[in-house]
Amino acid sequence: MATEQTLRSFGCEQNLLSRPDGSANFTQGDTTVLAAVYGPGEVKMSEEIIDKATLRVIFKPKVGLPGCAEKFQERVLRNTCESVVLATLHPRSAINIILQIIQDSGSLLSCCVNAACVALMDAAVPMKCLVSAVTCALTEEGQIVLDPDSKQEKESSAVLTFAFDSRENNVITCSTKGCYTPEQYQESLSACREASKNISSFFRQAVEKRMSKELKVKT
Amino acid sequence: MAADFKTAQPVEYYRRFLKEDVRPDGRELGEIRHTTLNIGSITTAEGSALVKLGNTTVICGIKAELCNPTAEEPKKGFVVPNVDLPPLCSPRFRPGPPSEQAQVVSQLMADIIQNSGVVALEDLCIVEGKLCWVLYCDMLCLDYDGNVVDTCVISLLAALKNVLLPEVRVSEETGDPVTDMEKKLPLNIRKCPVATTFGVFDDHYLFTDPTNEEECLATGVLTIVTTEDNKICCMHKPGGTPLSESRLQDCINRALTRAEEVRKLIHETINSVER
Amino acid sequence: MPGDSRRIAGPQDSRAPHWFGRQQETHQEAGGTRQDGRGDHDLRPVYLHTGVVSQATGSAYMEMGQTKVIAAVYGPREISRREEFTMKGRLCCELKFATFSCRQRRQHIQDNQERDGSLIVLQALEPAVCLDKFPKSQVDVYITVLQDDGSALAAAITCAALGLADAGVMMYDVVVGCSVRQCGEDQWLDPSVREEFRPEVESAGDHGMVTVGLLPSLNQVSALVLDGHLQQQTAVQAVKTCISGCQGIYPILKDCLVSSTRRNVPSLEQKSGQTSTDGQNGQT
Amino acid sequence: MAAPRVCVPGERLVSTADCESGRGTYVHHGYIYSCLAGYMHKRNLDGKELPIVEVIRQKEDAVPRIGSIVTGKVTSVSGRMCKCAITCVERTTLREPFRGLIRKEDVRATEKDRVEMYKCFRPGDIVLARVLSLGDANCYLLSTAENELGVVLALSEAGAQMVPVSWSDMQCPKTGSKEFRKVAKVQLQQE
Amino acid sequence: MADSVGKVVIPGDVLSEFRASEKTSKVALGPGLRQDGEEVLVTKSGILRHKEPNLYWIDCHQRRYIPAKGEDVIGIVTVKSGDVYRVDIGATQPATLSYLAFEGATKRNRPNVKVGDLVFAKLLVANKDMEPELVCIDSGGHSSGYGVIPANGGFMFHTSLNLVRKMLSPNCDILKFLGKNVPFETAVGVNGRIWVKAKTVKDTIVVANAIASSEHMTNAQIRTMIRQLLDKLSGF
Amino acid sequence: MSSTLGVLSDAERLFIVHGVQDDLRSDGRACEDYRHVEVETDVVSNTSGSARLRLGNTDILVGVKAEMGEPDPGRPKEGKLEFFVDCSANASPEFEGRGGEELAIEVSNALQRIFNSKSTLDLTALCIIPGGQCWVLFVDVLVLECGGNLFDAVSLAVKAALYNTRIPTVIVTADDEGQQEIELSDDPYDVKRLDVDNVPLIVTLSKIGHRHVVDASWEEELCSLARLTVGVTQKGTIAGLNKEGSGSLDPESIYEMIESGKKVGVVLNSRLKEALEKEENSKREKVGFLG
Repeated sequence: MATEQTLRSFGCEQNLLSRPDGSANFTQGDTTVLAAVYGPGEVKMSEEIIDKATLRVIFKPKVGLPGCAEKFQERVLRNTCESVVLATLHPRSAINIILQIIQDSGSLLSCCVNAACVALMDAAVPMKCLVSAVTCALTEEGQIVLDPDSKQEKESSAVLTFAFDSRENNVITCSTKGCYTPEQYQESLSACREASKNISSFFRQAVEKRMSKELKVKT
Repeated sequence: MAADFKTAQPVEYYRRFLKEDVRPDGRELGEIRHTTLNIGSITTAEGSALVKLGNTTVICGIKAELCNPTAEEPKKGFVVPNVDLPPLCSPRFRPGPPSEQAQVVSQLMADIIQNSGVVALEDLCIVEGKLCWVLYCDMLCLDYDGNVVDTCVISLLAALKNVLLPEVRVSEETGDPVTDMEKKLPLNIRKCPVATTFGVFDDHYLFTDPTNEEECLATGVLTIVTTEDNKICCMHKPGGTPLSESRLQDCINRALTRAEEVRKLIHETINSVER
Repeated sequence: MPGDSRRIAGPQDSRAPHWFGRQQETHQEAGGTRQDGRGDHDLRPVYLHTGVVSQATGSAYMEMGQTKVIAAVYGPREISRREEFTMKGRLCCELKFATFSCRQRRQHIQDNQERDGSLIVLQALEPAVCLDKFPKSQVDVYITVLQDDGSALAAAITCAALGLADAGVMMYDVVVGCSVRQCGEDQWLDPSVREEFRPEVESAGDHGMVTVGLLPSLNQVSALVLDGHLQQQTAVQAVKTCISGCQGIYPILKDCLVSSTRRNVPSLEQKSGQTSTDGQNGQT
Repeated sequence: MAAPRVCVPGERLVSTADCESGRGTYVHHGYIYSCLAGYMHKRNLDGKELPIVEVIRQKEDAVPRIGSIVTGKVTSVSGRMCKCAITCVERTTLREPFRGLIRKEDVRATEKDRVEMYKCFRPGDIVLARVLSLGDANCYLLSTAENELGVVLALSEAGAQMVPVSWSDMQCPKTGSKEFRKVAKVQLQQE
Repeated sequence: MADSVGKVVIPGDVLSEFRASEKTSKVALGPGLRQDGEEVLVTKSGILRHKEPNLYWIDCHQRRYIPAKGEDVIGIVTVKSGDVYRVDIGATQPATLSYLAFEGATKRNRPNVKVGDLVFAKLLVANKDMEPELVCIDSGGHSSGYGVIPANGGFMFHTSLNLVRKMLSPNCDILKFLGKNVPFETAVGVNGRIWVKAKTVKDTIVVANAIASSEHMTNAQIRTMIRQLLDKLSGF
Repeated sequence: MSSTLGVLSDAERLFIVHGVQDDLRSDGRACEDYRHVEVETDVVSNTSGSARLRLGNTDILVGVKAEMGEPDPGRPKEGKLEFFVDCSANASPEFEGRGGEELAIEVSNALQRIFNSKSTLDLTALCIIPGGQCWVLFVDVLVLECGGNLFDAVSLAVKAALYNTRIPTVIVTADDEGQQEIELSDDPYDVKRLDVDNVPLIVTLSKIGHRHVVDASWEEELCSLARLTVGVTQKGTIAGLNKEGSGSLDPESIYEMIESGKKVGVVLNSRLKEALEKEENSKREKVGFLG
């Protein structure tokens, strides 16, 4: 089966907000998500966990009130972050991640994951490893389209999103729409995994860019 | 002081069992709790089903009402699934608006209905742009002992298969709908989605159909919904322990076999009711 | 449900099909035998079972004819609302009708009838519970009507009391509920939904519905509700009928409790070796 | 013995002339009634001429009472006190925890003013304690000022279960490093 | 490990073959590094740093202060409760500061500390399980510079955590050099808070700005920057 | 009613209980005596009907507003009654926050109960166009001060207000397309009144010791664990019963309570009627009765 092996051009900016402890702006094609991280900070009594930090994700859609669908996304994103953040290092504290959708033109979920990951790095929240996400769409002909835009998503028979850990490239998160065969699933999975490697290496470049000043200065 | 040990160190307690490849409730890792089904017990609902998966109990009642379709989709009716996790079913839920958990499961149900196409919304249309059915599918959890998702899906499917809608026609003179409560027609069920949920413990052990305790201790969960044509209509892994392709494939295969069993059970139960 | 972002929203408004039904719904008319062929003072078959909710401290399920009620009891647990220290425990009740429990679909949020019912059940149970046995903590009783085929309130009271007993909450007595529908001359015990008092379809003269909660062995009435208009004598008579109805249900409840106690047998030796620190005896 | 009698709440058991009211029963108009659904059980206490009648069942509502020994998990430690979640009362495991509180002065019997909380408890420790009083609206007051009371189970920084080496410190079997705790003297009947 | 010193590392990177010094075989891991079985795991993105004999840590742009035992911090007194003050030091929880943790303080004569005061204090207790505890005395019971910072004329400002670290590192001479030209007092809190007080308000501002802008400069650059500032100043 | 209202020393409690035992209450009344009641109607100008009632220290203000609305699909030929009860915090400190709300709910439920019947008030009279338009009576109850026996006082005030209520008559005309139009008559005196003869009053009987009292003061309410509210019409029919409080009652005493509830209720009804009519004829400010 043929695969469109190209991701849309993606980029990110770190530390563009002054109030949060960390922030990042991640773009994939026209899809843009602004992520801000606060914490580890003070936690509400009711949400306190005695042996680890409480992670919260607030998913702000571009328009409209958040409903069940948003809560659902928040849960997916929160668990995804929880599985890479070393929450036990900051017990009884709160780490809040706010994801503001600037523009949604396809592959939103993966863009959110990537934005959150960069923002967490920027806030220097301790992490086991990084997480990088890729979305792909299955066309009616069964062709795999990586990082689809909203048009391609609409025309497709199924849309699959995967998030991988940066160490063994195993599947941390998987969320799908539509129907597909197990074979198609595996093919999409390996296609996305390959693509995810580009993203993790991009993360490193992003940090190098951010650290460029220090790299020059040798105190 | 076994009880004490369990409360003091649940994880350690659990490990000791898994070392022997058995779970505290005596199940093997791949074993699914006994599933019982009771269809059509609520006569005030157009369709209903009560499902017990071990202790976990969910009752799904479907009320059908008449309404106008939307301008965007004049040919389509509505299916409105809502999962209720009341304080009755577990100490972890408090009175008040739906918990996050409830909202998430409700949304998952909505996705499964949409992705699987269990009911074609066009089938619910009576008069294009004028009149259509709305099916309120309320899944009420009566006992929350883990894996509420699988239980909800079964109850939903069984209840949908049980639905009988009164015949409706629109009278020429008034243009108002007229229902014949005596003549009842079944709903056309296009697909039979069945969910199977797996839990991961200690980033290593993989077990099916987690109980409440197991869900609390699990380092990750994975839900796979498949239809009778061996397609996947939902693969939901919200974070947790990273899994390799091979393990995922293993889960998919298990899900497919489990789904067959459940469809058989529903089929048999319905026949036994009719007889 | 409009304006509720925490649930999957449906269309703006929708009507139950029976509004457009050709044939009107039928009610039990005054005079004549009852639809299910019962005698005026007969109870419907009652089914009781305990321990139906594994997560709860205690629970019970009840069927009276087609009426189905489930109750779960939690606690004694910490008082949820911030309150001042009390040496007496608190009892909380919440009565809910499942959305599909009635002919007309019910809403998710608590309505007036449910609020009223919760209060009646609470006041029916309070006299029976030894509140002084669990200082500064509370016992929560959650009751859900799965199907209302009449006398749901009465069933709720009985079911809740059984749940409390199953939870091992100390009680002076159990509570049994029973209803009577007065319709003209006729007095129907344990009415079905078709026989129930509905103001919009009511006959002249005496009409109304009485629900009584009884502590059977202490012979005390802990709940008494009348909706409708009755002559004094009829009212008194109706209450008497309810009480006899309660007395009729009591043995069934008792058997259920005894057998359920036998089911989870405690080995007395191990138990009687139980610490004596909390061995203070309950004076009233 | 004969098959024990099963009774339900409100059931009249015996006259107060023949028995004394024990657990699970109450007295009303000269008779002893049952508060519980359970087994009626008479036992003679030495020094009492009348036998005590009790009603016993498996599921019983367990709430911390003054003097009872409770098991708790430390949730937070500050300079002045230590909060914990009570998980067991005597031997009955609670379905939901109650909040407990150990004040600095109730940690040990001697040298109360020299107590340093973080050298006695760490979050996550399992402690045995005695209920001093019902405390305030949201916390029970607990004490560990007895040899048998204090930390019974604790994990080291390395995450290994530590072994007590003295009344005041425990040792990590993994790293061999010692940590301070208010250690409870191990009781032998525990497994 | 040696080869990646001075280079950028990101969470998930695994470091091996340490160059532990001869004296001690054990390696000390600073912020951003965790021992994970045999190997060392990177948990924060930044530049790997090494200090003889055996200290490794990661330099990163962290804003949030994580308290560490023995560090000097500047805090703001927020509450008086019982026999302690609550002090905000920009960490997850407020720190406590006992009445008795001041020089010469006794149950009778309590130090004069008001809500809203700035205090320069040392962290006595700081670990993830406990609320941080401050003292304003050294081990000898003397206030060696610690205590309430007088409110008159001084100015406290926030900077990035690693600027503070840099200032405190022995081979950074911004304070020395500034001091030569503009006399001023200062208190540097590792929690990214710096307090300065010079003769005039103007001088104070100059000093503050000089420090704030010195983050990414070499000592040489700093010197020139300061000279320029002073020239401008004398120009008026 | 939530018995958290204030506290009572055991001495006081004992005194009151013993007093009731020998039919002598702390304010000199016998067990079935009512306190002095003052009623005044037409006290709020911009309402269709209103009444102010004082019973001992209990002070109630009720306003009735008639507005047009749609009938319930279930009862197309009837108008609607809506009750809103407000226990303002200045009526009693305990009403602050939830305490007030809960009590308010109890009161409005009690009102719902006694009005929840065709023969109470002829709601068909409120119908304008069957299934289309009808009058909706919004009954706002404001508890100004609570000195015990709230339910009775409220029911008295509500009945008085309904008696005082005047609804403008409407003419429904159908134009040629069969479209119905509603015209309000502009003559302020062209109004119709409600027939309140069958509107029941609530008589609350509080069990104290082994006896029961009517019209309990709040001190007495503190001494009673169980109360029975009895709805009684002019003719003496029992229109609604409800046991309240955390106590229980033995059947015999219930029968007695219903008995005496009826006795008192009938008298109360007729006295109220007299008073209202008297007030209407002679525009005297206040009319005391049962005093």
